[in-house]
Amino acid sequence: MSNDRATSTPFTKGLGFFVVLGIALLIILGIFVSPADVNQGESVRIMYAHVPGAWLAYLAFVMTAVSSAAYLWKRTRSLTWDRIAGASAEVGVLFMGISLVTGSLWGRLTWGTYWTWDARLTTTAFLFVTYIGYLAVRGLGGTHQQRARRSAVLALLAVLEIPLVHFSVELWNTLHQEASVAGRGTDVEMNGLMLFTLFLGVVVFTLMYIWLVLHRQRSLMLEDMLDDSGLDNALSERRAEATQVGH
Amino acid sequence: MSNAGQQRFTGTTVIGTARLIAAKDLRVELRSRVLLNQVLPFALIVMVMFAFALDSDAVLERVAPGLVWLAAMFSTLIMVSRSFAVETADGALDQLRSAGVPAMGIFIGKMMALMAQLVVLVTLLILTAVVLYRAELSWAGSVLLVTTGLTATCGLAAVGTLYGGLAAGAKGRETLLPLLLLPVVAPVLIGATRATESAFGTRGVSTGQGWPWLGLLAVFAVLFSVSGAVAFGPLLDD
Amino acid sequence: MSNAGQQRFTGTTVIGTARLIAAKDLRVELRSRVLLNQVLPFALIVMVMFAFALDSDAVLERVAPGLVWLAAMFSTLIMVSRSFAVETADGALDQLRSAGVPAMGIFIGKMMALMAQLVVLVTLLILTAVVLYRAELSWAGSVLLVTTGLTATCGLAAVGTLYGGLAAGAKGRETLLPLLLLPVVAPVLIGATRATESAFGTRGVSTGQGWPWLGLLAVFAVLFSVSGAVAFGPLLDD
Amino acid sequence: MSTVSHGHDPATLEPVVDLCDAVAVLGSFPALAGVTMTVQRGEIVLLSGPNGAGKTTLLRLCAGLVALERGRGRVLGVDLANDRELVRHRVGMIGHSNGLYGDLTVTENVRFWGRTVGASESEIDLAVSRMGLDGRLAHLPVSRLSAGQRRRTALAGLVARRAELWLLDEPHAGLDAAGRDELDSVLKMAATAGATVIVASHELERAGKLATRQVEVIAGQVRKVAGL
Amino acid sequence: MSTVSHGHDPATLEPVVDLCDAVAVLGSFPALAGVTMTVQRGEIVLLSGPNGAGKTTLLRLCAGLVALERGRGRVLGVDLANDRELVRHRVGMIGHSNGLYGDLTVTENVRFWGRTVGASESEIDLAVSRMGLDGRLAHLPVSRLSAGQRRRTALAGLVARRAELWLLDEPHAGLDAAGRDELDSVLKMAATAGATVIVASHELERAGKLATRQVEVIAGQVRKVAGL
Ligand code: HEM
Ligand SMILES: Nc1ncnc2c1ncn2[C@@H]1O[C@H](COP(=O)(O)OP(=O)(O)OP(=O)(O)O)[C@@H](O)[C@H]1O
Ligand SMILES: Nc1ncnc2c1ncn2[C@@H]1O[C@H](COP(=O)(O)OP(=O)(O)OP(=O)(O)O)[C@@H](O)[C@H]1O
Ligand SMILES: [Mg+2]
Ligand SMILES: [Mg+2]
Repeated sequence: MSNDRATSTPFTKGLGFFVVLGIALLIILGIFVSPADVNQGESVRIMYAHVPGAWLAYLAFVMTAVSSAAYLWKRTRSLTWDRIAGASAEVGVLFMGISLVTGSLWGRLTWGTYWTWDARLTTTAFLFVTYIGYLAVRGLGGTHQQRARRSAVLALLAVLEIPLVHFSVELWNTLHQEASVAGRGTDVEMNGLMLFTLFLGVVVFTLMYIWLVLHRQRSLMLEDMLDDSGLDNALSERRAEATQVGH
Repeated sequence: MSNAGQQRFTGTTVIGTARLIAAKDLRVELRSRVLLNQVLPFALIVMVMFAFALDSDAVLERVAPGLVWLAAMFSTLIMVSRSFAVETADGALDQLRSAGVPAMGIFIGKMMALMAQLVVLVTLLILTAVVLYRAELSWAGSVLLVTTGLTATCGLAAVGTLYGGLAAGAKGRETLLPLLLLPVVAPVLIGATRATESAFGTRGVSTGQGWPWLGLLAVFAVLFSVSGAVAFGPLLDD
Repeated sequence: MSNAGQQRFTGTTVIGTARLIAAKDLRVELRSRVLLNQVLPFALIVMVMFAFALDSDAVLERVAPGLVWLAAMFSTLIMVSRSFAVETADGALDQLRSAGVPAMGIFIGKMMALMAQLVVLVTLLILTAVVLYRAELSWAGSVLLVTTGLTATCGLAAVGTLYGGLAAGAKGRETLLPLLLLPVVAPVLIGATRATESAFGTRGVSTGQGWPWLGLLAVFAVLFSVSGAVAFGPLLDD
Repeated sequence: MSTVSHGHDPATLEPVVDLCDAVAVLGSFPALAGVTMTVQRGEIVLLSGPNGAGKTTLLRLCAGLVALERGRGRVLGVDLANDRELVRHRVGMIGHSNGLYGDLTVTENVRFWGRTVGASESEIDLAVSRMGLDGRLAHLPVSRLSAGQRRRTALAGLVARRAELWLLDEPHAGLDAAGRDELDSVLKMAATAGATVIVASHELERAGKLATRQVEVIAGQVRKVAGL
Repeated sequence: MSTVSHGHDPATLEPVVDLCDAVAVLGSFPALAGVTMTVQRGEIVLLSGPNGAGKTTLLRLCAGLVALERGRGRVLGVDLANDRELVRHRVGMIGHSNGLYGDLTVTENVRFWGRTVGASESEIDLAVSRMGLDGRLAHLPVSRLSAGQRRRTALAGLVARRAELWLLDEPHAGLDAAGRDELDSVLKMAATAGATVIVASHELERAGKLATRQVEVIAGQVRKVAGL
């Protein structure tokens, strides 16, 4: 029984090992090996956390939406999907937070300010808060089914904000002549090692995402199971109560 | 009474329900006059207060359209919470649900009633802005303005009703609703502001530049009207 | 039990009641975590949204302190309505009134609980602003900032509790409260903004120029604390 | 009220409520811990039992408002496990709260609830007078009524809905002697016309006179079943 | 509960409630149209009468919650026309709503209401167990209780307040048989210890057994007074 309570399996242990290894490698490559950027100098190294953070947050939120849809579809309805959705959203909020923090640090170094009221930044902040709202709705209480249904609907709506964040740059610039941000988009010239490091960052963040979601999903399941295995006990307790009253 | 058996099911259709609910909401509003006596003054105060906070004429001229929509948005917030407070005060929403009244009808009805009230409000706000800031409206500008007003209002009403229903049953709904609503309506705020700016010709923006923003508003309105109508049932259900 | 007769009246004193009510409110907050999970994100989004609506760096730098207090004000609004929703959900406020619990004690208790939560909120908002706008704080500036924060918070809590109680019994309270509160807190908004500006040194305002504004805030806080404590009884009574 | 025709095939004779070892969970608490019960068409069943026994939950389960966690359950031929939404518009339930709009008058409230199932104007008037609300009260806003008058309004709304299965949670509470008599006669007429009635109540003497059968709920289970 | 000492001078023997032609207006409706009634210390009075007669309003008048529009009224020696606030903390009233905080547990709610009059911890525990709420229920949040359990919690809060005059508006509604017995014994003990109890109720058999006297309210006036 006590083994069931752990959230790790041999697979997640192995995965955890690779994650730690990957982070170490990323730090080495990102900070010591990869070159400084022509325009941005050393500060470009922030990119290796910032960009994977944002992308993985997107992935996490899409995953939340997909599992929510799977939950809502009658044939695949299962609370497992709901827990995956919840776990994924939590990890997504974490990654989005990483991206926000690293982004504003980067902004301090390159633009001279932590925050500016650019469309990308603002929509990112909206996205972040939307998922905090999603988590708040998950925490409202009620039965598991209730929680699952409410939050699934919300997740399907919230995911629509991602294109808004992604295309905000163009949407905004086409109509509004704000100074466009240097280094934004694909016009950055990257050398091979930089590109590889970025790629590594994405891989490492992906592994980290899987690892975190697996753990979180399992611990959510244990919480639910506590309630459900609680159910058998509670049922027999409640039945016993009836016999007491009967006599 | 033999024909009553046939008649009975009219009320259970989506359209019938929507009409019933909208009529009820508007009647409650007519009795309590909350829009006129409370929301409208509130919206005006919001506009004036921000104007004060900015306190420089040059800035103000530029942000006037934004103020209209800011006020509209906050008014939506309080009107939605009022609209659902009426339903939950004595458990009527529960009762509707337990009577098997089609959720889609409830959504459409409440959204229509909210939209009707919002249209009145937004019209008055825009008129105020036109008068206060001596905006000059061309024909093309007026068309854009009216279309923008209707589309944005529709979007606000749809998303407000959807999240209002979600928060209605929850405890702490007073705080949950603004949290859910604000980040989602922000695009409406931006789109409507830009479209209004170009209708007014603020900052030398031409009218033509407003139409793409209207597209954004229309997408938003359609998206939330449809998904609201579909998702309202599952949201209310527990 | 003979000494119980003496003990009994401790709970009916103003201070005893205030402590009881404040403890109860904070316990409800601790259970529901509304401040952390809902109000705080809401306040942040309000800040971001306004900043975005203004959308020009030059303006923004100037109005950053204003954004802090704008967000604080809207948060006060929803926290007050939450605070009284807890009381009216099952008629507890009526019950308090009918139990002859001193209204002054209820006022002070609820105000204290609200203020405690607002202090947490405002602290976080100011820290955010400091980081975002690279405000550099001198010693004198910090002292001014802390004093401003406490005084303004006290004023917001006092006036919020007073009008919250007034609106609590009324129907349409969701819309009445904002209408009542907004115009009254406008001076707090302005005073706190100016004082914060001079603490931050925004627009080259010196720290010294902030203190008179603080005076205004203090007058406001004292005025509404005292009149709230006195008027709360008659207000609740109908 | 007199002619409630449900289009049932009388040959089927399936019980209106048919629960077998039904379990329902609130939060994580098994409010119903295995209920087995059948109710036939035209019966008036009294649910009794101590506070917290699960009477309200049992009524809500029959109304399709609470999920069936385990066991089997059919109401009006609808399977509760899969399509519990489908049963709702055929059931009329009145719970602890009245579901009234304070700004609308008594008649307007009753009309609203009647209209949700397309009741005609005359049916609505009939329902209002059945619960003794005609005259001065009919055009008063509900917010100005006394507790008992409000309860009567809610019951009139229920009457106007002419359901096939009536579920009433402590309907007598708050009603005066005349109101109780009116309610009882309404329920008896409904049962005679082919509806089925389940009443949860603590007023055993009163409800006992009305009911044809008593079912006692204890700790989430049905314990005693007594014919009356 | 056993020793409620009120510091009254027994020599005075003023009635606890003394109304003479009292008129009370709700909105513009004269809910009480001239009530004359006296209640002596230690009595348990049952208020009966049809819906809308004015029972709730009469109780609220005695509690100092409704203004006395005309006539004279004294409660516990306090003049209702001038200082009705002064009577409130000596009166314990329970109305149609319970006044509970859903996020707090049963004990926390009772403690809160007890503390408003400085009740000690042991008195609070006693009140909780008096209404049969000890054990599992005591530490459940009130939002998870059934209707009757919630009513019991509200009554326990009232018991913890040990008032001199108890005003109860349909206190039996929602309580099961055991709860009714518990409540009745609590009320009888309070009356024996020198408190005065007025109960509005439609359950005449039940409340009739408890009360020492019945007062019938009809259309805002006291009609019949019957010793029991
Ligand atoms: C708080 C500040 C910032 C935030 C919230 C932020 C947010 C984001 C987000 C959400 C993305 C993913 C975009 C997508 O693919 O849809 C992204 C990508 C990116 N960001 Fe940032 N960012 C910030 C600051 C910066 C700064 C200062 C720089 C560089 C000067 C920067 C450079 C990039 C680059 C190069 C990408 C990847 C390319 C792209 O898809 O646009 N970011 N950022
Ligand atoms: N949200 C909830 N979470 C957990 N338990 C709950 C919840 N709601 C009710 N319960 C429990 O479920 C049980 C059954 O409640 P129910 O309301 O069905 O009882 P009841 O028989 O109607 O009682 P009463 O006679 O008091 O109305 C109670 O013991 C109650 O404590
Ligand atoms: N706010 C109000 N405005 C006008 N009339 C009101 C208001 N509230 C109550 N009334 C009227 O006052 C009368 C007395 O109400 P009250 O609640 O005292 O009756 P009651 O005897 O307690 O009835 P019940 O047995 O139904 O509880 C009722 O006829 C009611 O219509
Ligand atoms: Mg019940
Ligand atoms: Mg009454």
